[in-house]
Amino acid sequence: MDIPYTVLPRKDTGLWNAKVGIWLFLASEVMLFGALFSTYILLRVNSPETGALKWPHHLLNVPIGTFNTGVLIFSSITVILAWASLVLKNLKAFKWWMGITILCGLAFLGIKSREYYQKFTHYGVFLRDGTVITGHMKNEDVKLKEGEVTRYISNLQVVNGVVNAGPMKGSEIEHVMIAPDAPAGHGHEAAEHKAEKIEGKDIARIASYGPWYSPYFAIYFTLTGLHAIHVFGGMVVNTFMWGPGTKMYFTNPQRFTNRVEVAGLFWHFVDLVWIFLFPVLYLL
Amino acid sequence: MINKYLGIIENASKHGPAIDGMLEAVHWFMLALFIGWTAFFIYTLLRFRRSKSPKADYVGVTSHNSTYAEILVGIIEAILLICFAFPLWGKQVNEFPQEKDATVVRIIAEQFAWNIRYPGADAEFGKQDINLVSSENPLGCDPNDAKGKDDIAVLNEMHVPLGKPVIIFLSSKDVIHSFCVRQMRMTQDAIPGMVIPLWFEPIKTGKFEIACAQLCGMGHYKMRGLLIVDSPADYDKWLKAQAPAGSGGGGYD
Amino acid sequence: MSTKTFLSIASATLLFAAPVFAAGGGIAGKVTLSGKPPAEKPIKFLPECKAHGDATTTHYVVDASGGLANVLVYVKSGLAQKAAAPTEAAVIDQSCCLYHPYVLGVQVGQKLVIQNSDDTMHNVNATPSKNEGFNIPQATKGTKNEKTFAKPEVFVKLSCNVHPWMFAYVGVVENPYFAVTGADGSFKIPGLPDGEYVLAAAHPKIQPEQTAKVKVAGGEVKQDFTFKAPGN
Amino acid sequence: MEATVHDQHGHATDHAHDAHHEEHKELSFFWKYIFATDHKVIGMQYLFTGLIFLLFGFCLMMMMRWQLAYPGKPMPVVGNLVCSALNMACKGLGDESMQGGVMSPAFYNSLGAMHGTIMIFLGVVPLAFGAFGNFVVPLQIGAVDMAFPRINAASYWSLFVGGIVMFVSFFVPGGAASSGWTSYSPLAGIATTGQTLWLVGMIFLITSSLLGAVNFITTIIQLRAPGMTWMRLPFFVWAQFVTGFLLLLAFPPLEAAGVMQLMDRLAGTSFFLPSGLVVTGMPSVVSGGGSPLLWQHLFWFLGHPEVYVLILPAMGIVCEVIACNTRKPIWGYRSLVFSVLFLGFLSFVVWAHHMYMTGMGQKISTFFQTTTVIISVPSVIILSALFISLWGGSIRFNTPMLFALGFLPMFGIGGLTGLPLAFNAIDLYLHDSYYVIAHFHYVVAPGTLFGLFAGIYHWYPKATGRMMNECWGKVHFWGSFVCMNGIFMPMFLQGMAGVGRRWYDGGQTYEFAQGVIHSNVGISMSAWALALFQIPFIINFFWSIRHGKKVSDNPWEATTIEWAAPSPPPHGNFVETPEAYRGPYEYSVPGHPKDFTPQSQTA
Repeated sequence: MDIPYTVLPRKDTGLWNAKVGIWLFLASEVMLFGALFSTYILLRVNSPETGALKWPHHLLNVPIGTFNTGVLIFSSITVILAWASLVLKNLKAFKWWMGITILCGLAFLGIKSREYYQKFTHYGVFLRDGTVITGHMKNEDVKLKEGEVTRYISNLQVVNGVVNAGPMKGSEIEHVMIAPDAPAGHGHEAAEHKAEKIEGKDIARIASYGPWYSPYFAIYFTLTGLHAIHVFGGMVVNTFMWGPGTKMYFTNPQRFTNRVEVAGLFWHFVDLVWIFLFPVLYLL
Repeated sequence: MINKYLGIIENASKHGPAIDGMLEAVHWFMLALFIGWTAFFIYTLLRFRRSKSPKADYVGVTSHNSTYAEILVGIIEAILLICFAFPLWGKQVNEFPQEKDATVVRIIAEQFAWNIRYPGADAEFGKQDINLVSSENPLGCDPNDAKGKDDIAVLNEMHVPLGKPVIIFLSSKDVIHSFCVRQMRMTQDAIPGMVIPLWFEPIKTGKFEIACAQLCGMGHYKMRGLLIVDSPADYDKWLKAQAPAGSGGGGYD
Repeated sequence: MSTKTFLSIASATLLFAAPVFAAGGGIAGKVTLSGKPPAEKPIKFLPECKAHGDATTTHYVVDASGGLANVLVYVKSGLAQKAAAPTEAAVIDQSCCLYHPYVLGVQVGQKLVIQNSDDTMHNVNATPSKNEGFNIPQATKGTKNEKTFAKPEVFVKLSCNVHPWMFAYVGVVENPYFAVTGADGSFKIPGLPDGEYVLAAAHPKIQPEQTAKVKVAGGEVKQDFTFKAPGN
Repeated sequence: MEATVHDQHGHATDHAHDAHHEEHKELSFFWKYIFATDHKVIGMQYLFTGLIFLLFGFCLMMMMRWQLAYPGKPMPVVGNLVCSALNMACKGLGDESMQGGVMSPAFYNSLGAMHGTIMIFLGVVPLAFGAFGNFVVPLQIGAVDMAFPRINAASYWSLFVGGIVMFVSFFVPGGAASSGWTSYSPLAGIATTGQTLWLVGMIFLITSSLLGAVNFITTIIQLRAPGMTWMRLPFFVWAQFVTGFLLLLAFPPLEAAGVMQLMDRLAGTSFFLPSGLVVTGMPSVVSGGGSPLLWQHLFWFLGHPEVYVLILPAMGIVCEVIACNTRKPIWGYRSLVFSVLFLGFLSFVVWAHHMYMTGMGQKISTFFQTTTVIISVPSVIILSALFISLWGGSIRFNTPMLFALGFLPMFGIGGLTGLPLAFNAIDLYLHDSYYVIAHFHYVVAPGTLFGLFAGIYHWYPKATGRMMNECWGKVHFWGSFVCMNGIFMPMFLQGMAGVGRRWYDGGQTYEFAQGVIHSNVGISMSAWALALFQIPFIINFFWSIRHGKKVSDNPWEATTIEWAAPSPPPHGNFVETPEAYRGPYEYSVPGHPKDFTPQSQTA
C-alpha cells in the first residue's frame, strides 16, 4: 500500500501532501500567534497612562534585538540556499547551508537567553503610594522580619516571583536595600552603587522583571518564549535533516528535498513571527 | 399566554412586559415552525413507509414551497431583530435615567455575598481604594473621605422605593458574579476590575430574590440576596433606621 | 451555651495536651485588658441562622474584672526537646453560624477536626501565611474534616464566606504547653518540666503578642499579662 | 528501497520464509492494534476511547442528578465507594468530596466542570471527528489511508494523554477542575491544582485536534479517488471538511488562552486578572492589569465553532443514513453543501452571544445578534433539506434510520429554542437558566448523540462484516428517545421559572424555584433509566462482533464508495483503486434495474 502524492504533486491541486499539510499547520499557527498579538493589543490599550503598570516603551535593548533579527533573517536565506542546493543535487553545499542555519538558530537562542537573564536579575520595588523603584538587589539585601536573611527572593521567584510585603499577613519583610537604576540622562556609574533602604511597611510588592512583573512582561515572555520553543522545534527538525535524515537523500532524493522544503517553510514562518515581534516589543 | 403556560414568573419591572412580549412572540414563532415540521414529518413517515411506497421517487419534491417558507422565516427573524431586539437592548444600555431621579446604589459582589452601598444623605459615595482593603475594611473605603461618612452599607438585603428607577453600579471584588433578579427581568455580570451600570424600574412592592447567575465557586448556589421594593414611606423609614457605615464598609472583622 | 462549650473543649484540650511530662511545675496567671475595647458590631444573621437569636461579634471578650478571654498563652522557647503531637484531635465546631471555640490552640501535627452542626452550608476558608491554606465546603449537618498544620503559626484564621461574620483563630504551636484564657482571663499550663522559658500571650486582634521570661522549678509559677485595648 | 519491495511482495512464497513471517506477525500485534497507523484501527481507538469517556461523563452526570433530586442525602452505595476511592488516592479528599456519601458543593462543581469537558472534548469530538472521520472519510473518498498515517497516530495518542491527565485530575488535592467547562478567570485562576491539570490536559486535546484537522483536510484535498470531484463528495465528507477547518482555526486561540491561564497560575502573570483583585479578603499580590473578558473572548472564539464541530459530523451521518434508507437522493445536495460552508464561516463571528450579559454596548450587541440570527438560516436550510428528502422515499425503518429520524425533531427543538436566546434582551430573563441547559443539550444529546448512534449502527457491518441485532437496537432507540425527552423537556419549564444552572441544591435556596424543583426527581429518574437503556447497546455492540449475522460487503445496498470495499476493509482498503463515476446518492435512478447505483459502478 502506498499513499499517493507523497512525492509528486497531484494534478488538479498542483501540490504534494506534505505541502498542503504544512500550509494548514501554519494557518493554525497564525491563529495561535494572532490570539497572542490580540492579547498584546488589548493589554496595551488597557494599560494605564501613569503608575506602576504604565506600558514601558523602549525598555529592551534595541541593538541586541536588531542583531538577533539580522541573525534570523540571515538564517532564512541560508535555509533557502540549503534547499536550492538539494534541488541542484549538491549534498555537500546543503550540509554547509543547513549547518549555518542551525548555528544561526543557536546564536539566536543564546542571545535571547542572555536577554532573559538580565531581566530576571533586575528588580522593581512597588511602593504603597504607587511609585516604583527599579534596580539591582542581592539576596542579602532583603531583611526579613523574623529570622535571618534567606534566599527568599530567588526561592519565591521559582514559585511565583512575587514577595508578599506591606500590611498583608504574609508580610515578613523588615526592609530591603536596592541599588536604583540611574535616572535617564544622568551618569550611569555614579548612581549605580548607592543602595537605598526601603522599609517593609512602605512596600506593596517586590518582583524581578519576570512575567509576573507587569502585563508588558507577561506578554513579552509569553510571546518570545513561545517563539523560542518554535525556534527550538525548527532546529530539531533542521538538525535531523542535516544529520540522520540525510539517509533518505540516497534512496529517495525528491522526497528528501520535499521534506527540507517543508522544514524550510516552517523556519520561514518562525522568522516571520519574529519580524512582527521585534518592532512590537522593542520599537513601539 | 404561551409564556404563562410554560410557567414564566411574574414580572415586577417596567421594561419587563416588552421582554415578555418578545419572548411570547418568539415562542409562537417557534411553535408554528415546530408544528409545521412535525406535521410534515409524521405525515411523510406514514405515507412513504416501505410497505406503502415500495418504489422511491428519484426526483422528490419539486415545488418551491420550502424556499418560500425559508424566506418567510428569514423575514420574521429580521422583523424580530430590527423591530424588537435592537430597540429593547438600546433602551437598556443607552437610555439611562438621570441619577437625580433615581435610587442610586453601588453593589460589590464577593464570594458569596452582595455588598450593597447607599450614598447616604449627601447622595454621594465615598472614595474606595483597593490599597485600603484589609480584613477590617473589606471594601477599601477611604476613612478620610467626608463624602463616605454617611454612606450606608448593607449585606444581602437591598431596599428600593417604588416609583423610581434604580441605577446600580455593579462591580466585584474577586471573581465574576452575575446580579440576577428574574422578576425584574434583569441580569448583569459583575466583573472584577470593571464597574458596570444597569438600571430597571420596579412597578410592584414586595420581596424579590437576587440570585448569582455566574458560577463563582462552591457557595454559588447560596449567593442569595433580597431585593425589597418598599413604598416610598417604608423605604424612608428603613433608610433612617440604618446606621452609617463610615469607613468600616460593613465588615464584621 | 457557647461559653460552656468553649470552656469544656478548652479544658479537654488542656487535659489531653498535658500528661506526658507530669513531673515538673506549671504556669498560671491572668490576662487583663486595660482600657475600653472598641464596640462590638451586632450581627445581622441570615434567616437560616435565626435560631441563634441576636449576637454581636466577639473580638474582645472582657469580664467585669478586666479579664480578657480568648488569649492564647504558650511556651514559645526554652524547651529542650520537642514533644510528639497528641493523638487526640482538637475540635472546632460550627453551630448556629458561629465557630466554637473562637480561639483554639493546636500543636504542629495534631489533628484538627472541623465539624458542621448546622443545617446550612459553611465553607471553612483557612488563610495561613506559613502553612498550606485550604477552603473546604461543609454543606450538610454532621460533615467533619480533618486537617493538620505543618509549621507553627499564631494565628491561622478560619472564616466562612457565606456568613461573613464567622471567624475562628487557630494558634498552631510547637509543643503541648499552651492554654487559652477562659471567660475570666485566667489560664493554667500544668506539667511543665523545670527550666527557663519564654512565655507568649497572643490575642487575635491586638498586635504584637506579649512575651515574658518565666523560670519553673517545681510548683506553680504566676505570670500575668496585660493588653492595652486599641484606641486607648 | 528494499523495504518497499518487501512490502509489495509481502506474501513470501517459499517455505524458508514462512517461519520468519509468522514471527514477524507475532511482533506486529503491538504495532497493528496499539501503535497502529492504519486509519481504520485508529478510528477504532478513537471510537473506544470516545465511548468510554462518554460513559464516564454520563456517570458523572448521574451522580450530579442524585444530588439535584435529593439534595444533601447520602448517595446509596456509589457515594461511599467514591468516597473511599478518593480517600485512597489522596488522603482526606474523599471526606472533602463525598463524606458519608453526601456530595459537597465543591465536588458538585468539579463534576459539572468535568462532565462538560469530558463530554465535549473527550466524548463527542473523538467520536464524531476522530472515530467516524478516521474510519469513514478515507473509505468514502476512495483513499488507501489518511495522508499522514503517523501524524494520525500521534493525534490519537495526544488525545489519549490528554484524557489520562483529565482523569488523573480527579485524584489530586482539591479534586478536579471546578470552575465550569468554560473555566472563567479569575475563578479558574484561584482554583486548586485540578485546574492546572485541566489546562495541561486541554493543551494535549487541542494538539490532538489540530494534528487531526491538518490530516483530514489534506486527505480530503489530496487523496480523493479519480473522478471524485468536489460535488461528488458525500455530504458527510463535506461536513468533516468544514469541521476540520473549524478545529484548525478556532482551537489555536484557546490554546493561546490556555497557555496564558497556565502562566497566570504558575508564573504569576495577570493576563486575566485585573488590578485590584481581592482574593479571600486580602488584596492579591499579582501585578494586575489584565482582563477577565479577554479569557471569555478567546474561549468563546473556540467555544462557538466547537458547537458546530459537535453537530456537523452528526448532520453528515444523518444525511448518509437518510439517503440510504429512503432509497432516494438527498434533496438539495448543493444547498446543503453551500449551507454547511456558510455555517462554518459564520460560526466564527457569533461567539460573543455567549457574553451578552457582560456589559455589552448597543453596537457590538447589534452585530452579534444579527450574525446569530443569520446563522439560523443555513441551519434551517439543512434541517429542511433533510426533512424534505423524506418525501417520495421508500422508507426503511431500521435502527440507524430510527436514530437518524430521531435526530431531526430533537435537533429541531434544540435549534428552535436557540432563537430566543439569540436575542440580547430576552437573555436578561433567560441567561444562565435551565432553559439554556435544555437548549444546548437538545442539540448535543438527543441531537448529536443520536446521529452518532445512527452512524455506529450504519457502519458496523462495514467495520466487522456483521450486523448488530436489530431488535435490541430498536429497544435502545425507543428507550433512549423517551428518556432523553424525559430529561430535557422539563428543564425548559424549570428554566422558564428562573431556575439557574450550576446550583448545587437544584434551587432549594430560592423561593421562586419551589414550584418546579420537584421535577428534578423525574429528570433524574429519566437519566438513570437512560443508563439502563444503554445496556442493550453495549451488549449488542460486543456480542455482535463475534455472533452478529454475517452480511455481504454492502448490506444496506448503499451507493457511496466505502461499500465497495471488503468488510472489514483490509490494510489499504480497496482491492483495486476505485473510481467515482457519479454523485453520491444515486438511488432509484429511473431506468436502472436496481434501486441503487454505486458511485464506483461504471455504467
